[in-house]
Amino acid sequence: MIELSLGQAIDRAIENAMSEDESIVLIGEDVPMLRAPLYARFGVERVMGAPISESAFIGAAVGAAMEGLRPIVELYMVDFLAVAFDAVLNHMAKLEAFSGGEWHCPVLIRAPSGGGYGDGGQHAQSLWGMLSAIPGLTTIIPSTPMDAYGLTRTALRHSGPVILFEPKLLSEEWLEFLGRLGREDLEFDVPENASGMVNEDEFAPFGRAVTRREGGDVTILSLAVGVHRALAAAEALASDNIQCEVIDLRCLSPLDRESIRRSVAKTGRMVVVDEDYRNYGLSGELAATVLEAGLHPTFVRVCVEGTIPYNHRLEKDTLPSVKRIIEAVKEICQS
Amino acid sequence: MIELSLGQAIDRAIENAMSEDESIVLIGEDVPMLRAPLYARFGVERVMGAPISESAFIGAAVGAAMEGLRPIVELYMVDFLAVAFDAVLNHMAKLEAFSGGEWHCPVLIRAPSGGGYGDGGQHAQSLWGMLSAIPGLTTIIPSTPMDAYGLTRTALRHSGPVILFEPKLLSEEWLEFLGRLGREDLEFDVPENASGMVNEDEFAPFGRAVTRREGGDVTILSLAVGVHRALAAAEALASDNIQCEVIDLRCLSPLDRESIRRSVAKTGRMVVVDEDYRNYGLSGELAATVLEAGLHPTFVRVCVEGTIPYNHRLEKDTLPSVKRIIEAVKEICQS
Amino acid sequence: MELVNIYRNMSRSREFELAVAELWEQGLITGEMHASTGEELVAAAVTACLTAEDSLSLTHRCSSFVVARGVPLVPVIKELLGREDGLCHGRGGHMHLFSRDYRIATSGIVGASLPTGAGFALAAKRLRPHALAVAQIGDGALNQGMALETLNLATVWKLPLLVVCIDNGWAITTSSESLTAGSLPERARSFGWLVGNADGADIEDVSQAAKALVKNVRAGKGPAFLYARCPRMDGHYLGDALVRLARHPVSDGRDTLTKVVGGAFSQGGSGLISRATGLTRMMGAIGKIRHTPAHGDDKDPLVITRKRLSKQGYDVAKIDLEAQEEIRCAVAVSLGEEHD
Amino acid sequence: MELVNIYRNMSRSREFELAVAELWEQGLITGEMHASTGEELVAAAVTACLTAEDSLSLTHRCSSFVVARGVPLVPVIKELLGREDGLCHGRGGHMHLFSRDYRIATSGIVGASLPTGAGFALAAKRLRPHALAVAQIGDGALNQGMALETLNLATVWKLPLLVVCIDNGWAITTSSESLTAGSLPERARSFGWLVGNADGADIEDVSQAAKALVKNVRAGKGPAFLYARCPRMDGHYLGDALVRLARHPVSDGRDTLTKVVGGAFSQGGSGLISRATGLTRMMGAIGKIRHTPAHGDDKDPLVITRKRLSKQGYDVAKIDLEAQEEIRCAVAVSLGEEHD
Ligand SMILES: Cc1ncc(C[n+]2csc(CCOP(=O)(O)OP(=O)(O)O)c2C)c(N)n1
Ligand SMILES: Cc1ncc(C[n+]2csc(CCOP(=O)(O)OP(=O)(O)O)c2C)c(N)n1
Ligand SMILES: [Mg+2]
Ligand SMILES: [Mg+2]
Repeated sequence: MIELSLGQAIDRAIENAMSEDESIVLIGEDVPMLRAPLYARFGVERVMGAPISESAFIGAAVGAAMEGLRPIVELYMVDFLAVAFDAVLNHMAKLEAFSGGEWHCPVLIRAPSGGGYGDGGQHAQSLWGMLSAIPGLTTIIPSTPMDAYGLTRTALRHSGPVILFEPKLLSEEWLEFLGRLGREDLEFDVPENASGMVNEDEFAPFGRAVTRREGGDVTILSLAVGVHRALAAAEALASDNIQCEVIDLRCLSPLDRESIRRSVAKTGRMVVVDEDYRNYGLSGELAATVLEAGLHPTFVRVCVEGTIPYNHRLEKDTLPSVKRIIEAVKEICQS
Repeated sequence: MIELSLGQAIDRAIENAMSEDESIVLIGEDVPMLRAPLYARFGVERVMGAPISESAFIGAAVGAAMEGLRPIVELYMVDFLAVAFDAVLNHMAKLEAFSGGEWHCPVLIRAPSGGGYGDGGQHAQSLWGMLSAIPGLTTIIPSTPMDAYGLTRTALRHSGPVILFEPKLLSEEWLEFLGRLGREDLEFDVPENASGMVNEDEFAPFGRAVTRREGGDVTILSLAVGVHRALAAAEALASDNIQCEVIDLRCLSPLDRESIRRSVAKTGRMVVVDEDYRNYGLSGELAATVLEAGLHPTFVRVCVEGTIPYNHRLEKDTLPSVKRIIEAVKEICQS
Repeated sequence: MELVNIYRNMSRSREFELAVAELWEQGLITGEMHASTGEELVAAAVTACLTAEDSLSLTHRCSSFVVARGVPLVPVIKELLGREDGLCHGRGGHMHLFSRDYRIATSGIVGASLPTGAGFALAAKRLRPHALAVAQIGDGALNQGMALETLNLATVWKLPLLVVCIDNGWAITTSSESLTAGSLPERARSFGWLVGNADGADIEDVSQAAKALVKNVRAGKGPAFLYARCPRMDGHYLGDALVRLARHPVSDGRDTLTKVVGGAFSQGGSGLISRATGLTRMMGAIGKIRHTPAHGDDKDPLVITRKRLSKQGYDVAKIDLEAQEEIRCAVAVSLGEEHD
Repeated sequence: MELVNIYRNMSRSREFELAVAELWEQGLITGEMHASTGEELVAAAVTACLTAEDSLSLTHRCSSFVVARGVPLVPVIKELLGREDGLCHGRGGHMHLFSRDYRIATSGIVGASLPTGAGFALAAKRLRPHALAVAQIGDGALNQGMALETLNLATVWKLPLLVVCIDNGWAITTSSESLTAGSLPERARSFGWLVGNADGADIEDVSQAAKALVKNVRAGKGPAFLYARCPRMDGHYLGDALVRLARHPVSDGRDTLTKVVGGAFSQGGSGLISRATGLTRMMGAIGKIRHTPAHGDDKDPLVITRKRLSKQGYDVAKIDLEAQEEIRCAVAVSLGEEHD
């Protein structure tokens, strides 16, 4: 067991996997510097800096994966996946179906996501809703270093394409690289316990949610930073005698519908906390999940409702905050 | 009043708007040939053929719209929007928010959508779910020539970006161009009444659903081809004494949540018929819409569950069919 | 011998396309079926340089490469028919022919064959010494961002990639010179590519160019670009309306022409010059299509090659017959008919 | 007179960047703040050729253009501070400065400035005779698909577009020559562009090149490409770790170096040569950063220009003082402080 940040845990998972599996290569802009220890260890042939050509190098990763490599592609931010969306939607996700199940594409895309450090709305999106909508992709979104490690390890043995969202606010390295930049007295609203212990032998399964806190009154469904906000809200609400169950979804595709239904059946109340856009995304899918099971909870969502503003205070209010979660929970406990 | 196909109705709306508004230009691959009458009428400066460079010409449309033109961009198919997704997600949708509401981007993207003519899974997607998830965009999806005309006219006076989905199966011209190709005895499963009367003075409002059939037992929510399938199913079900209310959503962003809730409150049963992917999309948003209003209907979805196969029969089974709708309705009427 | 093998594959490809056209006419193949008639020579000459370790990333107009590569034809035809026992179990279709055994992928997204090809090349470079990847691309597709990006990527990564750019002068209804700036070989050169230029109707020319480039690529000297001009003999796809209009303006084009003329004389709209320019350009495009070589005429690359080899004393008639027989048989088997 | 005006804007831009750096150091500006120090001359010389009818599509490194264009500085600074009364009401931020009045847009998506610029040019062409659009772009961004596509689009549409490509030798931590094939001026030329080449520290050179190209573009002769080399004086963004590492390897780089050395000597992994190549390249990059001109040294384009104009008898000191005063005042007003 070692204590790592979420970003370090992913790095470690990659390093361990690369040392076990010669077919893994790491591709991305600036990776020789960003992942200098890997570059120093695995050399220029396995850690490949790429020009600013996301369509070409993600597309190439798909081809390389088809022909025997296992590429990991690093993006600077998930927002930039938009310039290479075709490689995702029309190629990596469809290969298996198009080939009648005969060909596979084991690509892992590592995509830092989310805001909270005042970088503006083209650099703060989560987008896991729309990406999870695409049949043929696996999407994983860790909220703890242990899950980050374990899910990455699993992804690097999986036969299909996986998108790994790395919440920047939980990755000390990204915060330093994009936000703090040497300014020592700059504070971000980073959840406590963003760092944590990692057991390097443990893999995490896809499609399995985790209950982070038990409670009988309300089910809060969340992921990534939202889980930490929800736990803080639950803590505060406990003193008002409201017991929240906090479920960390971890993986959106496949989605652990069973666990969601079990908890919602118990509490009859459901709050979705999501840093992604509200409409046509995760919160809706969760509503459908319970309705399909014939459950009829009260329901409220705490999501992002518009383009994320640059102003740091407005940004905070736009992203799901502890305050907004508490209000939402109280609202459905009263109704 | 004139009788037109859905595609002709859009053409007519564009032609009328272009003759009224000098700032409208039409941009797209092959538009000089595909829209030859417009090319002949409005000339080379207003009907501009574009190289196969969707990112550049959609991005350019955004810039042109900011500086005083009103571009209409034609895509061959919405599937190909993936290669230009950045222009949509990070530029046209965000301009108004980024500029603090001061700058607008009146771009209309005309995007043929959907399958049903055996062209394979990269040429048959609907994708309105993920596009409607993006704050700042309007998405319109007509199922009739009248709506196609009226919504296009409204879009061409709207101040922001609009994506117009043109269901290929309802556009005789596309079916001829992509499917039949001169083969006279080739049949597609085209709904009856795909053509219809158009009143050229009538505009259709955004964000307003239409009830296509009234009924007290089940609410079927749909759009595009699905509406026609739902109406056929409703017809069949009526003989089993099940009365379906069929609502045509027409516009997903903004969504007419009021009409949806009113009908579902009445029937207590809800079926979503959607040619787009099932997960993390429209059907979920509709579930959330009713749950948020405290409604607790029985719920079932008839959507696309995976990559759309080439084989024509498999494709038919993958897309929402009358048969699947009937089964779904019966299922929730029994439970 | 080598030239004969190339010719054999040309002949097989042409027979294949003719058979496909027939199936298509009968309505047994759905969607947009893009014939590669006119580019058989390039496909055959390039694949002649390949080994089983090499891979191919192809476009929507891929049949000649698939045939020349030696993929068993029955599963391919069955795939076009959408059969469960087709190459991709009927799930992919004509724009999505995938063969893991033959290292072939195709895509219906214009431009996508280049990134995929770069990925194949990257895998080859790391895993199979001396193997290379071929990526086919159309002239119009070289305006697509991901294709242009790959021109840069492949050079700086020094990938064993041979791009085969087939310039048939068209992208659907757009005549290429009107919307492509500069020259494509120059474009590739500016990204540091070794470029070969070939006439897609000249078997020696294409074959030599392909061999020279492949040799360089295999030697690890980085990517190479084979630029070949070929006619688009059957229009963009089978049943192409523009081809029908050009060939039978009265029976197949009346509606279209009426509408266009209607537009040109409508009140309101742009000035006369702008309108006239439009009409003139359209007529020009139709005229250009009229001048495309037709099957069997003396600009048809197959006919040219046949003549040339015949002069050199080869028994091309026999090859043609064999090809015909092979394809006829494959079609019959695919349709589940008895084959005599 | 003209050169003096250019110098004035250079001086104003430099003062602006220094003031921004101070606000940034104090934590008043969030996120990634990209300084344009080193490219003030290019921005000033290009904007000197523009009229109010022209428009500008800019990148993440846009300050010098914004300042030289004459956008009122108080709203700009307030926007960087995220204030409600900022240029974009605090919603956009440093990578999203939009001014409708000054026809300026920026984007944080690398490469996006070119399509937007093409759109500006298209609107200009149709609506404002003789107006043109300027699109700024970095050297790294010219590997982005949409930028490359625009090189083709602008030519075939004959757009009045001036692309200003600023080659500062870097894309974040990547030294440009390592991942960009060929030469960028050649690349543009292969797409049919008129290309001008300028040394971003030579005021006559840049100014003449800009004027000549703008003249051509205004005359309706199609797009032009100004390629200018400039130093990236303050790293990729304020607080750039690589710059800190290069300048203070012991205090700021110890952690990084330890990890890297750890990686290099770990068991397992690639062979020695591959590892050594990696380490050598990293050291090379750090070395290159060490050789970047620093503020005030004699390779700083501002210093070079100051000296040249001073020799020609201009009172540059006065201009510098005025610029200093203007910026100091704008900052004070933006912060809501009294200004003496
Ligand atoms: C991204 C994308 N845009 C548009 C299309 C529609 N389309 C299919 S083929 C084609 C023309 C391709 O021209 P070219 O590359 O020259 O190939 P050719 O058909 O001539 O072989 C177009 C525009 C597509 N399939 N994908
Ligand atoms: C599509 C996209 N990919 C990656 C990035 C991250 N990024 C921001 S600036 C930059 C480097 C740009 O280099 P260059 O174009 O040379 O401009 P410079 O920073 O040197 O001015 C990168 C990779 C981005 N913003 N957008
Ligand atoms: Mg072509
Ligand atoms: Mg640069």
